[in-house]
Amino acid sequence: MMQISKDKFKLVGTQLGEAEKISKPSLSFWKDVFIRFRKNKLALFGLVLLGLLIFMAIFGPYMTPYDYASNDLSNKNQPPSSEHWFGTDDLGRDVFARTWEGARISIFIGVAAAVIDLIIGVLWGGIAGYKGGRTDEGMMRFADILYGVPYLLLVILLMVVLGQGLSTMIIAMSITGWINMSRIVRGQVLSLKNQEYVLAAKTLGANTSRIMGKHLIPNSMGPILVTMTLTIPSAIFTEAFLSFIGLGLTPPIASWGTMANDGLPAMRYYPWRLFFPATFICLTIFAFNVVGDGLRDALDPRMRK
Amino acid sequence: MEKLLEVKNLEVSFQTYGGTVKAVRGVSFDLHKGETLAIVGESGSGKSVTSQSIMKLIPMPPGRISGGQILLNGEDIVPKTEKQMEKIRGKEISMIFQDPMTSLNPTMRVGNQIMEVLIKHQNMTKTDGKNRAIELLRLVGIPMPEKRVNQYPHEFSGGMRQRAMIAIALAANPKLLIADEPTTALDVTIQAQILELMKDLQNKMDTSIIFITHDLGVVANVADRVAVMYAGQIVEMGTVDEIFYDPRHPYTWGLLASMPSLENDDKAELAAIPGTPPDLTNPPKGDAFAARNQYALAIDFEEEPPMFQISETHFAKTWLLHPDAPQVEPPEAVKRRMRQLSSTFEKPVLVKEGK
Amino acid sequence: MAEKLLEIKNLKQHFNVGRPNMVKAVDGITFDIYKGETLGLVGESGCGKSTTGRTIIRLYDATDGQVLFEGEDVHGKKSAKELKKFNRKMQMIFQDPYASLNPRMTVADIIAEGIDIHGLAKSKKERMERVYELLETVGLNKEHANRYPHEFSGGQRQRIGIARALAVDPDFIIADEPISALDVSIQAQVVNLMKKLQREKGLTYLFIAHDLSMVKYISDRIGVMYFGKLVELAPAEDLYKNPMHPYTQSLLSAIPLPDPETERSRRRKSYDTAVHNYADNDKLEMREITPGHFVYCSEKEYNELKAQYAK
Amino acid sequence: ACNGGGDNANGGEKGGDDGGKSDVPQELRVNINTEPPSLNPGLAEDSTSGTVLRNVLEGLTRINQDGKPEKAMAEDIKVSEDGKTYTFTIRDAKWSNGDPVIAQDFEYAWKWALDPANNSTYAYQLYYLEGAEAFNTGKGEKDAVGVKAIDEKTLEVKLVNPTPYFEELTAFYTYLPVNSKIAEANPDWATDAGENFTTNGPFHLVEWAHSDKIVLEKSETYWDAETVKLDSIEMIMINDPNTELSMFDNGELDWAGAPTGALPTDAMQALKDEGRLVTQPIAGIYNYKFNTTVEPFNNVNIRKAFAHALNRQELIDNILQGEQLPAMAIVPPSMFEENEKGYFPDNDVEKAKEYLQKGLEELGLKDASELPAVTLSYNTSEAHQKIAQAIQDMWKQNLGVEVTLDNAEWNVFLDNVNQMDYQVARMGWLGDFNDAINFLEMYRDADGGNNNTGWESKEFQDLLAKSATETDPEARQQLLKDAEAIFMEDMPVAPIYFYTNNWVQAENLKDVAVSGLGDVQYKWAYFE
Amino acid sequence: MAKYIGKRLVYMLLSLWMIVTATFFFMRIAPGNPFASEKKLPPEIEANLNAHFGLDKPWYAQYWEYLVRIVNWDFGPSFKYKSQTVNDLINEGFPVSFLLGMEAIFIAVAVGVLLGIIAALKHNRWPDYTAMIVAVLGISVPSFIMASFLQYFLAIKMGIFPVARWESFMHSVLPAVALASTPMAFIARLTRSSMLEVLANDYIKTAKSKGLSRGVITVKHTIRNALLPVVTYMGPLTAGILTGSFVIERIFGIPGLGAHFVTSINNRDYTVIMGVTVFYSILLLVSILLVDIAYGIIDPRIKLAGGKKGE
Ligand SMILES: Nc1ncnc2c1ncn2[C@@H]1O[C@H](COP(=O)(O)OP(=O)(O)OP(=O)(O)O)[C@@H](O)[C@H]1O
Ligand SMILES: Nc1ncnc2c1ncn2[C@@H]1O[C@H](COP(=O)(O)OP(=O)(O)OP(=O)(O)O)[C@@H](O)[C@H]1O
Ligand SMILES: [Mg+2]
Ligand SMILES: [Mg+2]
Repeated sequence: MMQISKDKFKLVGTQLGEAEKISKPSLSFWKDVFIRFRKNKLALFGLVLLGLLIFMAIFGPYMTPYDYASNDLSNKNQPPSSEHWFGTDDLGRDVFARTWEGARISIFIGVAAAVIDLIIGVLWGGIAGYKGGRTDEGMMRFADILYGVPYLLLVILLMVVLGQGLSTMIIAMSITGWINMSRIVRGQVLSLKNQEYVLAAKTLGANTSRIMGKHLIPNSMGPILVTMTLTIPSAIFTEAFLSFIGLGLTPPIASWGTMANDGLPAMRYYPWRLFFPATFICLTIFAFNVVGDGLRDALDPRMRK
Repeated sequence: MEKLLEVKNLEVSFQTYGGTVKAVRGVSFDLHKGETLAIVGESGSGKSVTSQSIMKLIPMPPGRISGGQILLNGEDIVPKTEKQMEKIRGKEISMIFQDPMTSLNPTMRVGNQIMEVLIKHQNMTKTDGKNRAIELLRLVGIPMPEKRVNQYPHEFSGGMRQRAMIAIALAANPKLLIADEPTTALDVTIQAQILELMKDLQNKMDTSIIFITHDLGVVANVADRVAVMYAGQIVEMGTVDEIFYDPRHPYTWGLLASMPSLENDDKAELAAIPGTPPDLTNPPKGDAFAARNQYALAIDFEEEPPMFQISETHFAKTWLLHPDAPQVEPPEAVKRRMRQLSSTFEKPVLVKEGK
Repeated sequence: MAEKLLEIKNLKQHFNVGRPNMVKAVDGITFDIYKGETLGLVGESGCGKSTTGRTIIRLYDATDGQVLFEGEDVHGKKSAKELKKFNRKMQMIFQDPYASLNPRMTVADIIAEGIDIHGLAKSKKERMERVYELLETVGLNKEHANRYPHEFSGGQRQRIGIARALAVDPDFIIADEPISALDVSIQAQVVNLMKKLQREKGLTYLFIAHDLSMVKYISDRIGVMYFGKLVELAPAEDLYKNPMHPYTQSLLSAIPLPDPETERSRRRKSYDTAVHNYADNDKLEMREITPGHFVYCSEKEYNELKAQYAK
Repeated sequence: ACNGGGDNANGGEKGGDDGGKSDVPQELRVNINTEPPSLNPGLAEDSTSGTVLRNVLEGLTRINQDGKPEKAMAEDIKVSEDGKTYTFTIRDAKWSNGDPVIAQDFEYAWKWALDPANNSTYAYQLYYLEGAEAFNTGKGEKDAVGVKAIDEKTLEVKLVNPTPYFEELTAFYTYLPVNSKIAEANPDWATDAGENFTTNGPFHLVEWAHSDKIVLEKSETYWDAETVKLDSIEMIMINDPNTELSMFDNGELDWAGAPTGALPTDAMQALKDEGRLVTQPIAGIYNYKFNTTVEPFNNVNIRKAFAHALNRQELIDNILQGEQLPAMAIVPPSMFEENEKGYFPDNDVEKAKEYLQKGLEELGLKDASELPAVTLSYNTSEAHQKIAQAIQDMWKQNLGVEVTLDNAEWNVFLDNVNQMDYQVARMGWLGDFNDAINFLEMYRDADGGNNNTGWESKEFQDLLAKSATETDPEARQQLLKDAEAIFMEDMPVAPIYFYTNNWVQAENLKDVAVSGLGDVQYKWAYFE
Repeated sequence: MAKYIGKRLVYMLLSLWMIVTATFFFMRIAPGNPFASEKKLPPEIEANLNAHFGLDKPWYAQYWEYLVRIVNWDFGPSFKYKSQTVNDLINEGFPVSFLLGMEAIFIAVAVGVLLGIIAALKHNRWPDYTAMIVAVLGISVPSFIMASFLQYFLAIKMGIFPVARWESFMHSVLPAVALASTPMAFIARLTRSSMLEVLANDYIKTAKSKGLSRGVITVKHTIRNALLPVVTYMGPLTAGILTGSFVIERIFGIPGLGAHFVTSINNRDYTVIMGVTVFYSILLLVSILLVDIAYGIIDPRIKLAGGKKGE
């Protein structure tokens, strides 16, 4: 048996300071989110990618002497070269300049539509789910009805009333876009509203808006974020579709969607006209998706181990 | 008595974002045929991980059995593959989980969930399986089993669900039944019924049981022997009488003292164990319990205590049993229940060096 | 006896009224709670204990009956202001320490929620001071304020829940199984804390649980519920020594004790409603058998019990 | 017919390459783009329906391979002195069910189309007949309409004015006959293929799968069946130019592009380089109308400046790529040969600037930047959009005028144009028959249905009125030319280009006749 | 159950009526009319036409007429396609769209669920990453690009499939795949996340403890429970896919119903707009109802009557 000095066997009792301590340092919320986010390599990559895309959307158009809207018919359909990095389109416009000009529109439309969907969808679904009963029934039936009315008709009316333009476009996008979000939020709220922490807030006298804002919505963040990242591509494509049938943006404004639409028939002859916008759409959506997933995890304090 | 199970120096860890959680840190015990071993200890002390390791049910990754052996009938199951384990699970060893609400598949009829085991391990046909399932439900005391086999779990009450779980666990006549807090979610009257039922079945089938709980009342009721766990280690082990009437480890004292007594009108403050259990990602140096231990010795903060043997069957892992340690008085509530047991050695014997 | 803080009169709470799956969760119960006492409420799972508690605090609108708090009807029509006042006086501690704290709020925000709602702090600083004070009261420290609930153990969480309830200085706290989800060594911590707070602040508790030994320890009087009905109500000691209703007897006989010898010899009594042999015209109600000891029974049973315990 | 935007064609299934000479399968597969809205000649109003009808029904005349009317159902045609009465003798011909083709079939068909109860939108094509307009607009009697079957073989037609192109008109689809016996018994005879759909043309209608395909087969009862070599024609409906060309390249179609379908513009260059592209001018014009009632286009010099500042050839070479003709006149060169050159030179920037200067002065403005905001409207189509973008750029470069584009959905666009709620708007016009009047008439009255410019000129009106009664073709031609000159002087419309048809066809496919109006006939077609 | 469905049917009729009403008025407010063309009609003819199609009547009369038509399931003649009634249009177009849609749904569900399962079972390993990259591609490549790519590479370059048209099974493969790609990606993501959730459930551990093999556990215990979110998503999707896609039909020259949704509006073909809207809405409402019923079948805890999850 190992020899141990006797004084080690002195009774010292509890050392509680130790016991109640939590070994991890305390961090501010956002710092903590950032640390968790950083651990997710894929999400980090997505963020960097998104940063690059946004950087290019802001500065890309200035990196080339060409203007996205000026025609140069004699130089139409040029393949990528040192002159025109991404080639030119059928009006001889520089695809590089147009791609980044288009990035502004597409990313803006995607994000704006997602944000509007978020606001309306969260409010609508949140209220429906929280109030329940007849209110819920009525609000959800309204969503069904909106789903049933021909979308194009709504858009045409909107264009007539508001005139063509970016803001009309975004409204057109959100007119039914929020429905999906509201369904998701409603489902979440239904399952959360009887949680004990919500009841606790109620017994403290919290009103509906407080319960929604502080308890229900923050805890539905995961599915909300995922839905939002899926809204972005659908907004980008809806813009392309509406432009295609003539309800979208007026040229020469470029967007990735319209560029891809224009480039599609040229796929066999001038593939770069499709390749660049399509690739950047994919990259952007990929980036939003992985960032969204990363954010969902990072925003959840429970993931902090 | 024949040894059915022998766990030697088991170590299990989990890889998490925050680092490696050493959930089980060198646990050894054995189990005889027909015997009930209760494992007690507070939340997070590694009871479930230990028991699930025996069936290799811990999720891998992130979990890993990083050391030790688990001998079932003398055969080590640690190196076995998933395929080989499928033959052992349900047939040799089966398990009842803590929460009857979530441990049954909500979208599958109860009968089918029982029949699965029969079809897999006893090669029964569907009709035979169903008849046997009805029989099993009757055996665990569910009224009108013919009707109940076709119902879904949500149509059962909590107690009935737990009985159904027991029926599943017993379906293949296992040699070892692991019950992981099978009554924690139930109220006392139903808990008592379930405990009686398990004892009954054990008598009939001579099964060995590992019973995990943190309710000492339940332990007193069911166990032959008791292992007390703290922070991934067994800190005291002995027969029920030894643990209840001659506990030696200060954590065991704490547990016993913190329970109010029904007989007693004493409204003095309960002897709570202060503080919270240690973080197993980096377990404290020395005795993991030291910080919360009102009997902590200086050495507890430096050296892990070795295991001392108090009788043939009684072991405790505390420096207080060291010959140099001061004599301490256990709390009042414990002192009251202490009695001299005949089997106790004259002096505790050191059996294993601390690390 | 002391003055009545709360009077519950023939309270009923039925769910899904008018549908085939109607549940009479609480079916006409009557009792009083006195200032400064702890009333324990026990009964098997699903017998309506939580529903009783929640209906008292107005989380549900009562189907029928009255709850009088300091003589005022809790369920009567109230202005937002009156409601707020009432919300401050009555608070609740929940069963599940994991589900009762919003995982996305810091401990400080959780505890300060009541302070924010009722505007009890004039400045940010005052608010935080109050939070620190509450943390100390429940045995936690300042450092914990900026952390998230998941970083705490069950016992600590339950203490946070208690701090949240205390933040608005209530007179009356409903504790719905505050210890059932905790393990034994932690249970004692919470119970000790609750007792301490009661001593210091003169709080009144309705303590709901299904574990009789802990309830007996903390309560002055105990009510036993069975299927939405209160079947027995008596001072804690008295109830334990002289359980009169057969269901209470069965409940007591089922509590496992940490003593192997008594366990080996214990006989469990089971309860079967058939033992009452009630006739159709029997009038069932709470009747006082010995002073302060009420049992839900028929006239005939009353006489029998009376005879038995009259000594 | 009108021309909205790009269209395209679809194809058949078999990828039949030609083997020997004589045993080449005579099965043609073409794309007709869309479902024909109606195969009742009285109701048809679009080129797709026209394409099918022309090949299954035969009128009094037929436009031959040289683009001239030749006698078809009519064996003989007599015109009265004053050019107002036509007497047609019907040849011995049979409907596909064996019924003889009789004069009454024509009388019935024309009166049916004119009957207001039948809501034919193309009935005005028959307004050349006496009493037709009155009957159609509910002001006259059916019996007063100037068409009459004297007997089974003789059809007498009375016209309002001497109409030199009337013979040609009788080949148009609104003038096609219907089997009066069948049609009287079954008002819905034309809604599906089947025994009710009797034909007197080179082909039968054997299958009509709506929105999918139409199958024609050679008619054995056709009077000139000997000439017809194709055994069958499969007309599929595919509305995507890329798919159409892909199917052609894959051997699933024998023809891709105009007039029944369309070619993707991006493929034009490649097709031209490969030498596969066939181009043929047609009587049609693409122009930009000015709203002469609003600033600044109420000023003729401004209008002229805008019209002169266009580089039409560049537009054609780079965007349209279909060898279209630059239009500096309003009547296609197929009618007025000298219009190949037009009234002014293309891309005359100097002149444009002069006009602009003059116009600005007249408006009291210092420079172009003071012009009211100019919006160029067009309806949704890739081609219109590209042209608009190019022209927007030209006006900016050449005149320094910033123009905004306004793209609207077809119905909204038409609504705006009809209500004169525009400044500059794209419009196309395709001739229905081979006569200059077709391109001038619509500008007669400011509030006339298809004018839309708000422009009106007394002189112009007089000249047109005179031409209507002029029986001498030469003199009439001159009157119309003078009218055009007046129109061009005021320039309420900036002409841009004259249409061409572009297509690719299977190498061994011969003698598909595409007329100067862009009408296609398969009567003479064959595979060699 | 029958009562529940009955109640839902009443709601459906109500919703349908509101859709019809909204569509009717929106349609009439929208500028343009069915007879608009570059060559303007003489006013008398236009008046004649309006009278013929009843467009000269006051709006309430027209509205009533539409309602009567819908009730009789006779949508009247198409304004543009004079040889067909709207019923013809639907009767001919729908079977094609339906077949194509079913094929697409089958592909989307089969491949999507499979990818999701593989990803979940191999969580955080390469099959997971691969499956999710495929899913993100599916989401980020719109169907019109997908369609053209498939057409170009598989039909023109490799000649495996025909370029276009609707004739045989081989003809349907490319459009079905193009149509399926986006929903497939959605379903894959949904399945993955719900699979992961289900796999973390206790009853999966129970199943394992029975000694069941991985395959059996996946098939019998996991998929069914993981499919609930997929089923929810299937509601609106089914209606959308079964009624065809404008873009896909155009590119592949398929005579389906989808084109009418766009062209009828461009043509202001009022009767067709009304017909397809009613048809689509019924499909939509029915599929939402079916989803709710399917929910109850997949998850026995969900009581249709209450629509509330058990426990
Ligand atoms: N999958 C896992 N990943 C990471 N850590 C785990 C995992 N499972 C268990 N642990 C950790 O292992 C330790 C022991 O857990 P275990 O579940 O065995 O405790 P227990 O004694 O059964 O507690 P309880 O009484 O609450 O059931 C805990 O600290 C726990 O956090
Ligand atoms: N919102 C509700 N809708 C319908 N039934 C309910 C609702 N809440 C509770 N119940 C039912 O009311 C009865 C009483 O429930 P309650 O939660 O009050 O029991 P309890 O005594 O607190 O049980 P436990 O000990 O399990 O907490 C139960 O049968 C329960 O299913
Ligand atoms: Mg456990
Ligand atoms: Mg409860």
